[in-house]
Amino acid sequence: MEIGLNHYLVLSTILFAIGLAGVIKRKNLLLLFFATEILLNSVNIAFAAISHYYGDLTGQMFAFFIIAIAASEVAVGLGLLIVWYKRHGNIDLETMKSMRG
Amino acid sequence: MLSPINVSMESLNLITLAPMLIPVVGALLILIIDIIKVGLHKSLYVVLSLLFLAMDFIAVVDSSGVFIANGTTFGLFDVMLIDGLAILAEFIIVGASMLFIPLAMTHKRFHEFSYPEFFALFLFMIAGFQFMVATDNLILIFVGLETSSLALYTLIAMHNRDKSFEAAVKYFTMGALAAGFFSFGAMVFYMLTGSIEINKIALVLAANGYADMGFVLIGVTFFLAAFGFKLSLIPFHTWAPDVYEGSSASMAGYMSIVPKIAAFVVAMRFFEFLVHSGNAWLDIVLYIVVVVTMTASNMWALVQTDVKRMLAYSSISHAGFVMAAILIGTTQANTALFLYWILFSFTNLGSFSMLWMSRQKHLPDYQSSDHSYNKFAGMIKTAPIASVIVGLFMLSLAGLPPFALFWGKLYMISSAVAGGYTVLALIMALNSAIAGYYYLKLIIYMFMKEPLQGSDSCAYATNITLALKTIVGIAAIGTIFAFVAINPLLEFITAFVHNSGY
Amino acid sequence: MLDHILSILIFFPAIAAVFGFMIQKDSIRAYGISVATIEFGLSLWLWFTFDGNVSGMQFMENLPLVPSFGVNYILGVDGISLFIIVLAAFFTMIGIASLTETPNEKNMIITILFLQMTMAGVFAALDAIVFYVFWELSLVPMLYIIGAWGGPLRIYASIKFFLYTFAGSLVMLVGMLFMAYFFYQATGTWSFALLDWYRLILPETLQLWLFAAFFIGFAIKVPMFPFHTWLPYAHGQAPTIGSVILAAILLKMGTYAFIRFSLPLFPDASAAFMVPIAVITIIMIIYTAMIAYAQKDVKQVVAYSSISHMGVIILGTFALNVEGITGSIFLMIAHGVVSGALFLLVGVIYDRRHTKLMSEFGGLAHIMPRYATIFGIMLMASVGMPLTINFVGEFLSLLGFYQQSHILTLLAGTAIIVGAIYMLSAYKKMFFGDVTKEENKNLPDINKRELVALIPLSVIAIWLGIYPKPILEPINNSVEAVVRLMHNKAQSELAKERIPNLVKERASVIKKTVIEEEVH
Amino acid sequence: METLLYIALFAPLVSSMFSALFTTTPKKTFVGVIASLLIFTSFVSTSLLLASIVINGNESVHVEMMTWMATGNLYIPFGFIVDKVSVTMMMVVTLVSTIVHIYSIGYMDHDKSFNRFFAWLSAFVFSMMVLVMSDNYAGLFIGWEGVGLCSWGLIGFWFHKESATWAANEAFIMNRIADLGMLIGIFLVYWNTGTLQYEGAFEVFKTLDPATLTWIGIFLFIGAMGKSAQFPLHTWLADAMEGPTPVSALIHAATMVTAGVYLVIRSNELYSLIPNVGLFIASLGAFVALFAASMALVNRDMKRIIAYSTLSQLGYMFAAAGLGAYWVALFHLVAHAFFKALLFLGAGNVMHAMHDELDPFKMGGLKKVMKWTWIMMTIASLALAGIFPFAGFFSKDTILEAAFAEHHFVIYGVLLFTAGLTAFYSFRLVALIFHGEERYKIFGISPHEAYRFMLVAMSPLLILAMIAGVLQEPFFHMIEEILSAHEYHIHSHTTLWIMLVGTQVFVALAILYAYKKYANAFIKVPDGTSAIENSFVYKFLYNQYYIPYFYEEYLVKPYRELSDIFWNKVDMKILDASVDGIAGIIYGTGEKTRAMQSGNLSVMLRWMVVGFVVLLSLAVVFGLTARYSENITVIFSGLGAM
Repeated sequence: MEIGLNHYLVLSTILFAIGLAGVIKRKNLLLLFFATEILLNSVNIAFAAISHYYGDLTGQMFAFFIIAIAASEVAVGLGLLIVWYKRHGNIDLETMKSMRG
Repeated sequence: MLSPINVSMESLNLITLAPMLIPVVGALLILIIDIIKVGLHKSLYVVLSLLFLAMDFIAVVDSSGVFIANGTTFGLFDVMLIDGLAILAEFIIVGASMLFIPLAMTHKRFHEFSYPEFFALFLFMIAGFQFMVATDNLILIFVGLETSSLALYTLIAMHNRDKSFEAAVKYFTMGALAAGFFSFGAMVFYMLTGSIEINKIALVLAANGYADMGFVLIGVTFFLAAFGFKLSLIPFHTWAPDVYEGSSASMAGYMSIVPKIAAFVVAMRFFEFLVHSGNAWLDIVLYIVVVVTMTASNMWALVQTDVKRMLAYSSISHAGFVMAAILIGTTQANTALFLYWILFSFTNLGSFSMLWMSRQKHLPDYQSSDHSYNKFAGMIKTAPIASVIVGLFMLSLAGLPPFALFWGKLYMISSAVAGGYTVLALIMALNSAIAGYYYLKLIIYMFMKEPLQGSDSCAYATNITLALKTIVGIAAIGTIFAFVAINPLLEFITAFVHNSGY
Repeated sequence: MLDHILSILIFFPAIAAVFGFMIQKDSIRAYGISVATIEFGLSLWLWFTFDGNVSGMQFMENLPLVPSFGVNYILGVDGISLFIIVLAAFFTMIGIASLTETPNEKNMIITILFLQMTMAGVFAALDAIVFYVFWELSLVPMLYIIGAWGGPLRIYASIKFFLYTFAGSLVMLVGMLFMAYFFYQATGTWSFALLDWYRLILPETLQLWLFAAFFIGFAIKVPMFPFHTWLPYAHGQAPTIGSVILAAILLKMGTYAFIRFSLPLFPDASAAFMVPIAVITIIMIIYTAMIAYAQKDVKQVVAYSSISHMGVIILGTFALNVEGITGSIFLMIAHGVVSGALFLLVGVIYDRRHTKLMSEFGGLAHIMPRYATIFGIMLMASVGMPLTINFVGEFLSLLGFYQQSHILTLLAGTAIIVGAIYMLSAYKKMFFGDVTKEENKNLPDINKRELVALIPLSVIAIWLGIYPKPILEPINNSVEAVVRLMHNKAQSELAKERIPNLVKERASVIKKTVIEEEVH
Repeated sequence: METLLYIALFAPLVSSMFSALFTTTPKKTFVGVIASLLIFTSFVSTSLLLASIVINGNESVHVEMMTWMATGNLYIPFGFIVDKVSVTMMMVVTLVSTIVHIYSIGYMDHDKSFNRFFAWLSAFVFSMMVLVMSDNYAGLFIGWEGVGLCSWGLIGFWFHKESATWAANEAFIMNRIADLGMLIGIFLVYWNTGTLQYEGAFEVFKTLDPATLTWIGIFLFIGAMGKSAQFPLHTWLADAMEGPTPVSALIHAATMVTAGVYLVIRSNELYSLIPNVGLFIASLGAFVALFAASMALVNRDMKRIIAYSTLSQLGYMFAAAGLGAYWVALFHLVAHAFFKALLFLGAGNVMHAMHDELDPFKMGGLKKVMKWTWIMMTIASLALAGIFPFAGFFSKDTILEAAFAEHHFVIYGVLLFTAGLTAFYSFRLVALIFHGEERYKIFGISPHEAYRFMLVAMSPLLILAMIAGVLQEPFFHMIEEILSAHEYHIHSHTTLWIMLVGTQVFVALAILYAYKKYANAFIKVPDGTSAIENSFVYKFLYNQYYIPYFYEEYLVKPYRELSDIFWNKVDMKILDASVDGIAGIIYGTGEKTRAMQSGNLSVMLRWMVVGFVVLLSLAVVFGLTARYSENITVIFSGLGAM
């Protein structure tokens, strides 16, 4: 079976959906970050594939930028997570409810 | 064998990059100073930031000269872009930042300002916003967006309270999701057109007559979700009230203005050609989103007990109101957007600054939150001038003439009328009436209730310094005498917007 | 100076109010009185230099404000607005002069001075946006007056007052923007100038819609049935001075705007809506008069009576002929004087007894004969006794409308009956009978400070009833111009039939600008 | 001449204002004296005017003082005209007022509001003069409302009495109802003739179509009905007797109530064009004459009896005016003013003597202590009854003749019968008051005669009541030119004599019967037990045909209840509640939906995803629709839907 662009795109979409599901379901902050990483990386797959399909480097460039941004995001995110953990002793989303209404 | 790349400096057109480079340099400088000598007073960094922002502002003025002379200009491998929208947005961004940064000079000591990183991050954030607005390239937009957002998350967290961390985490998580949406949307359009430059996307799509409408709409949906988050459109707004509440009042005021104008400009660039493509779906969806955002957030603002949270919802409502300009899509509407936002910056920064002034370190017993309505009860008795000024900002926010925001509303509704959106115009008008209630509520607390026991005039002025007074004064004067500035502003903005082809 | 007298009239009190902040608390009253007196003097000067034989605008000022959007600071007065401006200045003066001891007197006086600015502004503005600015701005001082010095329900009342009128006027604003847009379509330039708009002839369907938009704003302000429910609260809770100015001047903004905007801009729509509006006014007249009769609180009686009288004013306006419109303008002034005086009178007794319930009084004529006399004069003026100021207005309004419809006028004419019923029964409850309450036995009669306000009002009420000519003549001239304009603009058969053609063609021929039915 | 006119007109105003200065001070006799003098001045000027008019023949004095209202085509001046009609009325007004003023100095002697009384009374005279002298309908309306106002002030003069203030308000409001008719009449006149001046309007009336004229006539007459207390607006007049007696004499007998008659006479050029309306007026007049007389038969309130008799006589006047006999009506008006004022003032004396007792059954035998009053009231009653040679004979008989001559025999019959009733109740009253046992002694009252000067003041009226008949001929000659009058001659002298004598005999019999029944010694104060008091007719008449009851139950009460419903139910519960409801809905929606902002990050993320998914599915649906739109169109058209 030939693996074409569509397969990559479907894979990407499925990964994105998984990421979304993770974002909805996860109550653990760390796992939530994983889910967002999946989201971003699913896009990377598609970009790489499309870039190859068009024979154009722009897509791959975009993918690199996404990777870089994802990395810095994780840095900031983990920083926040650590502070939160220090203060509250957990990283459960259910504890973040001091503001509402 | 790769051929050597020859790039002439002229074609790079570095002036397009200058406004972004200045704050970056400033940020680096601050970091270096901190490395060399720690523990310097915050006033140094405030002034330094101000200085770089002023230089930035001059650079923007300079590029506006370029724009006036040459029209829309590209630079740096056609990645950077100088057009009217970019310049106007940069004016707002830099101007509002200049009004914001002196708010750090509070009387009481706050945690975040003792870190020079705060100021460095702040300048990086501004650079990020400027990248966002001054480019056509989705990559650069994405980079600018993330640079600024990540900096912003950190700035919020630096307020160093439980609530600020919570706010930062919430903002960050949702921001990450939105980033996902953005990148996926960009991917869809890249797939459809093979390009990541908005004007080229538009060209390609127009050339094939929007053949794959379904896919275009899917891409639009992703972008809408991403911008919806940034612009706090319902139902992507949920972060806004909590983040506003969690961050300091001054930062909340800043957030209600600068990130949004950047997002508006991107949204304008992106949606404008789609709106004009005669696509009913986008019209309907935007219509619904605009109306729901305006109305629902007004309703939520009605029931708030904390002024800052009320202002958060009101900012959402204003964003919805302004989003209507993108729906209408005429030159007048786009002009109205900038006009509105400039006037809104003055008023909203002013009102948040007033809250900032009254921020206490510790809450007294009778007060449930930092800026609960109760706190302001009977303020006219103890602090007449301050209460008159707050009242002024509230009236302006409510759209009462002749204060600043009235003119924005006037022009915006007029553009709806002229664009044929009669019902929308009525909804916009009536929403102002609903909004009147919660702004009025604060006025009523201040002017018509008796003061609560134990409160004195100090409660409203704990943070007061000359710098803060100046900022509030500027905002107040801008609010009252806006009518003098409307005409030049209008002519200036119209020219810029019109010449950029929007 | 005469070239800018209107601006001076508008901004003098505002500037004085700003300076007022610097004045020591105990001296503010004298300051307020002197400022208001100067203001009133200025308004009198305006009146005396006003040429009553000219029908058009006088003392015009034109200053570009937002020229690219057609917003200009245009002022001017004609016979229609002149007297209301004078009246506003007058009421500000006597309002401050007769102000009783209030907490925060300084804030009160400064607020009233700001209010005076907005009142002068509304009636002098000839640009829709400038008009709107003052129109909305007038809400703020009033809000403060009701909310800060009012009765127990003051906050509810003030919010209701503000939001209700605010909501209505926003609809009106949309109407104005449409009007400006149509003007833009027709001529290619934006303009909010009223005199420009007068030249615009709109297709009838558009007129109907725009008329409706303006109507909502005006009707709430007037207030017309069924939008009137804010008024009893506002009056019931407001302090005396607030009620006085609200009834005397602020309500007139709505009726004035009908004549300034609705009639000349939309003659066809005015003619088409004449009958429905007349029906509303008849409901207003009878229904609110009956409610007034049922009241237990004397201030509410006067408040509802205001609505009832407003019905007659609107009816006169929609007579669409010179007699009716002149009458309605005159009645605006008359009602201003009379209802203002009545509210002052209610304030007099409220100050003494801190209640407004009529059941608490009774037999006051024994104890306070002077008070009873002045109240009686104003009562008779209110029920439209000939040779009092109200009669002239009511007579002309009804007379004017009679040309349009016999039956409706007959029904509206019941105003003179139902008005007598509630007023006399209220008077009877308060002043007649024996003194039953111990507290009432030693009430002091009306004092000098109160007389300062009441005597001039009584004199005016009778003087203008006997000799209305100095006011009626300038009004008449300006109204003739309006009617002529309306007739010239009218397109539909109905409008041509209902708006009389004045034979005396004096005004310059109006440049007609017709725009197409299809707008978009 | 003009000066005289102004003096006649404004002397009462000056008097009123002068007295008004002293309203809050204690009683000052000089106020009454000066007021009386000023009114007398007015009387003298009027007399001079009359003299000059009579001497100069046709001349009338017409002045235009100043503009009142002028707008559009409307022009209303303060214009005054003294012609033969108005000068007659002016004479009556000023003469009776002078007498009443002087009389009141004595009558109100002990009242602490003495000064206020004169202020009101003189104001009334002024209003009445305006009404009479005005040369246009608007001016007439000024006076019309002015007298209403003064009537209000004077009926409610003793405002501590609930009944007095109630009666005052009733009178005012009832008159207002009629005034609305009048106002509409005025509007009709204006829009049809373009002017409100009598002269101009009358000119145009001739060219108008009868339907319009009929409407004008009807509406103006409605005004007249209120002021002259014609059925069904009559109830206020009897209640108006709550006022001081001089007021009743002046306002509610001699002058104000005749304003309606005056209006019809003044507008004779209108009414002569519309005989149908005239006939209606005459019929109503005849009906009211009988109707009021019947109520007077059984009433037990001295003043009310006289009030009903006034009402009845007004009916006569309207009957005459309606039949076109304007001069007869006017003459009866004049004569009636004299004897009725006399009667009232006499009653005032009795009241004073009896300490405000009004029930004649509680009096009796007063002629011994009040000889002069007795004589005056007897003569006034004779005049009222129409006994030769007193004033009433000439005026009332002429009305009967007119009715007969015009072949309106039903009206004639009714009026004739009423004449008998009139005689009966008048002398029932006289008999009960002045003859028979001295029943008042049971109540421990010691009556006394009135002040001498009061009696002297009344004497001109006495004389006029006796001799006014002599004036009939000169009056006729004076008035005939202006009122297009013609004498009513019954063609056959026999018929005439039979009528005259028959009427006299009929009336005389009625008087005798009254004396026989009520002047005897067996009259007791009725206690509600006698058979006649329990008869239906008696109760029916005594309760004024239950009309006041009907008004109270079916008009006043429903009005009050409806007002309450409008306020509490409609205004508060519906209108206001719906406004608050809208606000409440908006607020409530906010309150309910704020749960969306739960503060839980997971939920917030879900909201974002949900929003995104909804948008996405919409996009997909739309995209598919767009792609397959052609197919869909085909399918729909197949279904016949598009």
